Amino acid sequence: MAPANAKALVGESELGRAVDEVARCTALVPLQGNLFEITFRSAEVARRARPGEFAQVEVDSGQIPLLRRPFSFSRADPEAGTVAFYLGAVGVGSRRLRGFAPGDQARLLGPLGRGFTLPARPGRSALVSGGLGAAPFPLLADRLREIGEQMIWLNGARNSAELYPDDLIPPGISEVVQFTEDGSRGRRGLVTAGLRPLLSDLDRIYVCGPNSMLAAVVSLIDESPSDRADRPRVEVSIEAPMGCGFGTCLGCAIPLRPPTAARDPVIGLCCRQGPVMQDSMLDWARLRTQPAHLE
Amino acid sequence: MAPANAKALVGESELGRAVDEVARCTALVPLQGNLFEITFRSAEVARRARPGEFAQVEVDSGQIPLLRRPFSFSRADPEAGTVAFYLGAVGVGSRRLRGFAPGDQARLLGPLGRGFTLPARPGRSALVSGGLGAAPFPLLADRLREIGEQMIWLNGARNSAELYPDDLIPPGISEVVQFTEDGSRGRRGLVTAGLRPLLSDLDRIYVCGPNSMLAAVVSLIDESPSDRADRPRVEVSIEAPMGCGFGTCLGCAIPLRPPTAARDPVIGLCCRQGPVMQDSMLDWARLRTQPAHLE
Amino acid sequence: MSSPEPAFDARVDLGRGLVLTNPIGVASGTFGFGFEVEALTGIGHLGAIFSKGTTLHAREGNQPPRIAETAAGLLNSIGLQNPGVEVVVREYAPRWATWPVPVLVNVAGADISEYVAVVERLNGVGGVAGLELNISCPNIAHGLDFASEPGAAARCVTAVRVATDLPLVVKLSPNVTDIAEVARAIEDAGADAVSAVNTYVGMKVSLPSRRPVLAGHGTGGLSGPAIKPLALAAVTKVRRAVRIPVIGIGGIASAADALEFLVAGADAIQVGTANFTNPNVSREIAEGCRAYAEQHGLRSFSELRWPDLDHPGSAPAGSPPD
Amino acid sequence: MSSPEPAFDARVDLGRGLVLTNPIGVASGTFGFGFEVEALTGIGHLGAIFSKGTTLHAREGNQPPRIAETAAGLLNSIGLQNPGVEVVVREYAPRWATWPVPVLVNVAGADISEYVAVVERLNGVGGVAGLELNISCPNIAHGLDFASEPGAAARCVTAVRVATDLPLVVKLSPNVTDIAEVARAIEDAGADAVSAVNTYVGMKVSLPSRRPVLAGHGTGGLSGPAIKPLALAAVTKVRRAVRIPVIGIGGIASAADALEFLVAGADAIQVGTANFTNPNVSREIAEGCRAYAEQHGLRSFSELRWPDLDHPGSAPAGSPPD
Ligand SMILES: Cc1cc2nc3c(=O)[nH]c(=O)nc-3n(C[C@H](O)[C@H](O)[C@H](O)COP(=O)(O)OP(=O)(O)OC[C@H]3O[C@@H](n4cnc5c(N)ncnc54)[C@H](O)[C@@H]3O)c2cc1C
Ligand SMILES: Cc1cc2nc3c(=O)[nH]c(=O)nc-3n(C[C@H](O)[C@H](O)[C@H](O)COP(=O)(O)OP(=O)(O)OC[C@H]3O[C@@H](n4cnc5c(N)ncnc54)[C@H](O)[C@@H]3O)c2cc1C
Ligand SMILES: Cc1cc2nc3c(=O)[nH]c(=O)nc-3n(C[C@H](O)[C@H](O)[C@H](O)COP(=O)(O)O)c2cc1C
Ligand SMILES: Cc1cc2nc3c(=O)[nH]c(=O)nc-3n(C[C@H](O)[C@H](O)[C@H](O)COP(=O)(O)O)c2cc1C
Ligand code: FES
Ligand code: FES
Repeated sequence: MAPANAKALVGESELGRAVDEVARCTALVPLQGNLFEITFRSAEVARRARPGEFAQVEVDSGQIPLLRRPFSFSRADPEAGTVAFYLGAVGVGSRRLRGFAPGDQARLLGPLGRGFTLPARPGRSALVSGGLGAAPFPLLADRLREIGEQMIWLNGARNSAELYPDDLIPPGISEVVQFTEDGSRGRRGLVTAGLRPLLSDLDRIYVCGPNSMLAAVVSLIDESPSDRADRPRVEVSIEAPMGCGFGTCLGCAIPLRPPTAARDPVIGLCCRQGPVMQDSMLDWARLRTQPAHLE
Repeated sequence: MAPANAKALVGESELGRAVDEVARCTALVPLQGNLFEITFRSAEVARRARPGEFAQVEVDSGQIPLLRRPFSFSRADPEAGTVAFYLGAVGVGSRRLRGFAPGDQARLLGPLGRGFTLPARPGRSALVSGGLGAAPFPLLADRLREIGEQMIWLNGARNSAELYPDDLIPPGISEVVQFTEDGSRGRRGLVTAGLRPLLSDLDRIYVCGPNSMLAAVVSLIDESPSDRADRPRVEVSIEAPMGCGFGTCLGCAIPLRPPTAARDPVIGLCCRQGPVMQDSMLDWARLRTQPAHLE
Repeated sequence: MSSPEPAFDARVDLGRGLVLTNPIGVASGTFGFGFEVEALTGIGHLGAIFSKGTTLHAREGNQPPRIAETAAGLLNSIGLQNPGVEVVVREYAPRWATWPVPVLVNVAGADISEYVAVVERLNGVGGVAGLELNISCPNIAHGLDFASEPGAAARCVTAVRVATDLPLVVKLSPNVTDIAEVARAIEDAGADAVSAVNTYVGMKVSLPSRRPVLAGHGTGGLSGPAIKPLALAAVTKVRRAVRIPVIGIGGIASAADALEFLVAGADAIQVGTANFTNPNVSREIAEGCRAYAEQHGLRSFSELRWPDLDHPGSAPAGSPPD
Repeated sequence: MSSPEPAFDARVDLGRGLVLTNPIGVASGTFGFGFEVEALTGIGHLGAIFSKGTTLHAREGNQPPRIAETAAGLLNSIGLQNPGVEVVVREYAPRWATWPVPVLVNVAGADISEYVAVVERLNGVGGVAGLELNISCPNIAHGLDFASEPGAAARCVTAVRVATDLPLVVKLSPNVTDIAEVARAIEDAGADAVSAVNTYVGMKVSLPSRRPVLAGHGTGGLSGPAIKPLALAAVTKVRRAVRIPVIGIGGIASAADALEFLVAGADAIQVGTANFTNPNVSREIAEGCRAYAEQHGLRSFSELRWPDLDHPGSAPAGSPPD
């Protein structure tokens, strides 16, 4: 039996669109806490970037850190030829980028992966983010606005220091609701609480955040009584450690829900079949039990 | 038989004078070619630094390059609390330092090693440098001037791009003669040609440059007819790859001239018994045959 | 008539008619089955492609997390995820047959019969230019890898040699006391070339969770610049032990790295982990090596070899570390 | 009366009465005989000092160049330069006797009789708190290190054990197929503890000169952050194989690194190459580990150990790298 992902290995995604470009930093905007937004001039990548896709960013031309880092496009301006990433300085790579100044260079390989599906006809969407998971939503909101989608953004974080700043949120979103677990800004509690009452009115839900938060959102939706036909389409952007970003290392394995009753668990690649996937493709039971040190 | 350096391992040099200090870059002056002078504020090191001694400079707090780099003090201003190094950007460490800006920090461990001997009574000295070997001479010249020494500086290099710049040479040197191998500045040829006619008038010769150049200078002196009593004192600053800089790694081995007729070659440590040594202590035959890739 | 200055010849003869146009290959497991990089940046510059490890049946591989970064290194525990030899033969090989670059299939198995079965399925398949045997696999019968004991290695290679006329490269594990001894056994068993080295067994620990980062037993294989000095020493040992071509692998990320392996005794090299960080790296290396050869007036890369190595079979006592 | 919360206890018992005040030691060959760092920054914070390898007679060591840097690593080929056991006993030990930190003398030899002779000279010498046997030395009689074969290792350790009642740590070489097997043989031969690991055989090549950078055969021992993942895996294997204390060594440069080795099964650790780049590093590590223990309410560092390891003797099959 060939595994479900055998096809993926033969290139079902569009790697031909990706370019490896030397990009020049044009702006670094420090935000609260360890957060920042970094902008690069990278004409070809900017022209091709779609919401939910990512770039592999070379943070050092030396050997530490060895690997490039995956970051979702947070903004893309094809005219200006720029892309922006929204980051937290959480480790060696992101801290290195935090030290960038305009003029500094880095290679960007992208766009990579599968992004969010844009609807054929406008409807109602919820954008649900946890912490740094807000990253891809400004670009997604731009593209949804262009097709006339009605959007609500449930923007959650542990505390106000980790919350995506209101003033960076692009126009055209009918409502932005903030949640913090400690109540230090907006409503106290989890985004799931805000999502529950909206469920029946939504056509689509886009979710991005730590895998545990994605699991919580998907549980909520699954447990909410609804007509199967009515169920909004749910797309989650998931995370996995990435070696290459383009399907050769097999390092970014994620547990897929077996399409058949086959006994063996099925493995997919986050960088080719994801990072954005329909919730129904993933094996949430196994995702939930992933070791905590990945988050 | 205990080797000649057994004593050295029990700390004959003055490690107690060294401090490990976080230093802040105060100036980086680009010179011609890949040359530059970098100044650090490092009050304790500056107060203690003597000519010919060196500091182990941490060029990266990460792991590449792993080791600190040894650089001779080129200037030291105890009042201002600053030390300056004269460098070529030749490899990973020196290129990293070339990218420093005022405000950037690095740890300096120093002063280390044995420096040049300052004479008790003033006399006549020649300072003989090859390429980057000019580094320790500004500080040496300052100290020699203070005691009224009469100095001539034979400043050589392969070409003008590698020559220590005239305008950095401190005052008080009666004559500065430049030599380039290709004749692109000053006299065409090697510093040895300039040294030969001076030999009989000199009390001291201080030499710094690639080990092969030191060997050539020492050969010249050895081969020049002279009264043994008349022979000027010759001190050379030699180079060896350094692991620690303070005598624990035993990596900076240099071949010493056996003090007795013992058959076994004798090994010394550049960082403890050097880097400045009297020419007579070294086994020049073996130094000359060291692999070229060390230079 | 005076003949013209002989031109530079980059070719490498791996035996049984397999002649690479240049010594730069890409390592198994770091280039998939070639299709991703073909789509991204192209493959025409390569001397050879070594496929992801292929087993008789499809394998899901290990549970995540499967990779972790270390100082100048990468740990992996992929678990030989692959679609099985049938998919390789039916779907991949026909596409390889149209490529200008030979593809060698890296073969793995749980026991000798599995190796033989995979190899037999690959015999005569268009697009399959040769085999690379990964014998650092768990030997279910004996508990140790085939690659960690000369006798076991020889048995495995002999069985495969009988089963195929394809050019046969055998890949050495560095996790052994005496790699030279294993290499000699493999040469004697009929391999056309050896490749060295596979990854080094390593572990990364997560202090917050007080356990290894990688799933399962927590160990993985270390690759990348960190292992380059170890791999260079291993290649030198192997070079002194055998007469067949040696393909050097381990931490190669630049043309200078590749040339250093040629100095150390390799006839060809494979670029591994560096493919992940720069999909153009193998092209840059191939071009850089060629430029070096031209600048230095080489007629063949073999001129780079450290002369001390040219005493096959004469392994020196070697002074071990302090 | 309710007894107070038991306090944190950092001590480590290496056996035969040698109890370290904390698990942080410094590795042989990276701290000389202790005098340089004593002069520079002090030694009072250390749990133990392991001296430079000491032989019966003075040794000049190898020709330069002796060290070379690699990616996150250091290669060395010092050649056991040391003044000989006589100088150690007469000049160094009396000074050690005044120190608050136990010094273990690292002992090397060309054959078993040399090991025994050095050890006998050290018996009963004030200031010598114990021995660390470096058995990764060239065994002139058999061509391989004592550390690379369980039988040879056992013979060497047995001979030394008979000759001394000093606490006896035996240092393992990682350049072997099965380090667990060697560790078991050493435990059975009467060692009080094992330390793991010594350096990995490596080589750096100079492309301009088309030969290795290091003199002689060009190989050296690799140390530093590059080997940390390899050493962690080795320590885990050894931990599962023996019941005596395990001292972890390899690339430790921070308190987090040290604690990771404790998670991986070490009872104590040694800081090596990092001493060269920061003479204060062992103090920073000792203080950092203590601070961690307090912040996390540990009563003993052994609480950090990965629970999976607590099955001595039960080495898992282990999935080897791809
Ligand atoms: C497809 C994809 C898209 C991504 N997009 C973004 C993005 O737009 N913005 C962004 O900030 N991150 C994003 N990430 C996560 C990002 O790639 C990692 O945070 C990054 O690799 C960390 O690199 P580092 O070198 O800074 O940290 P490392 O040094 O590699 O890790 C340091 C420590 O931080 C922890 N850590 C890693 N990631 C996170 C995290 N996200 N939050 C908290 N702790 C973490 C690690 O477990 C580790 O303990 C994305 C990941 C994927 C797979
Ligand atoms: C006691 C002592 C004092 C020194 N003082 C000075 C000083 O004041 N100024 C100074 O510039 N250097 C000085 N050096 C030399 C300096 O330490 C080395 O050049 C330095 O370590 C190079 O580090 P890197 O990381 O830049 O080069 P690496 O990356 O370590 O080496 C890169 C390449 O450059 C070559 N190389 C190394 N040193 C030199 C050199 N000096 N010239 C040309 N090529 C070289 C190496 O062989 C190697 O191939 C001193 C050395 C010693 C032992
Ligand atoms: C993610 C990954 C997967 C690998 N898979 C295989 C494999 O399937 N078969 C094999 O023989 N070697 C495999 N290897 C080992 C490489 O082919 C190579 O020997 C090793 O990575 C050392 O080279 P490098 O340092 O250049 O990466 C793999 C290596 C990595 C990093
Ligand atoms: C320069 C140098 C000299 C060494 N000398 C010895 C020695 O004499 N005896 C010994 O047992 N180990 C010796 N070692 C090995 C270290 O003790 C240690 O096992 C090894 O370096 C790994 O630890 P690290 O990565 O922290 O350096 C030496 C290591 C270095 C770098
Ligand atoms: S990151 Fe390499 S396969 Fe997905
Ligand atoms: S540099 Fe370490 S002993 Fe001299």
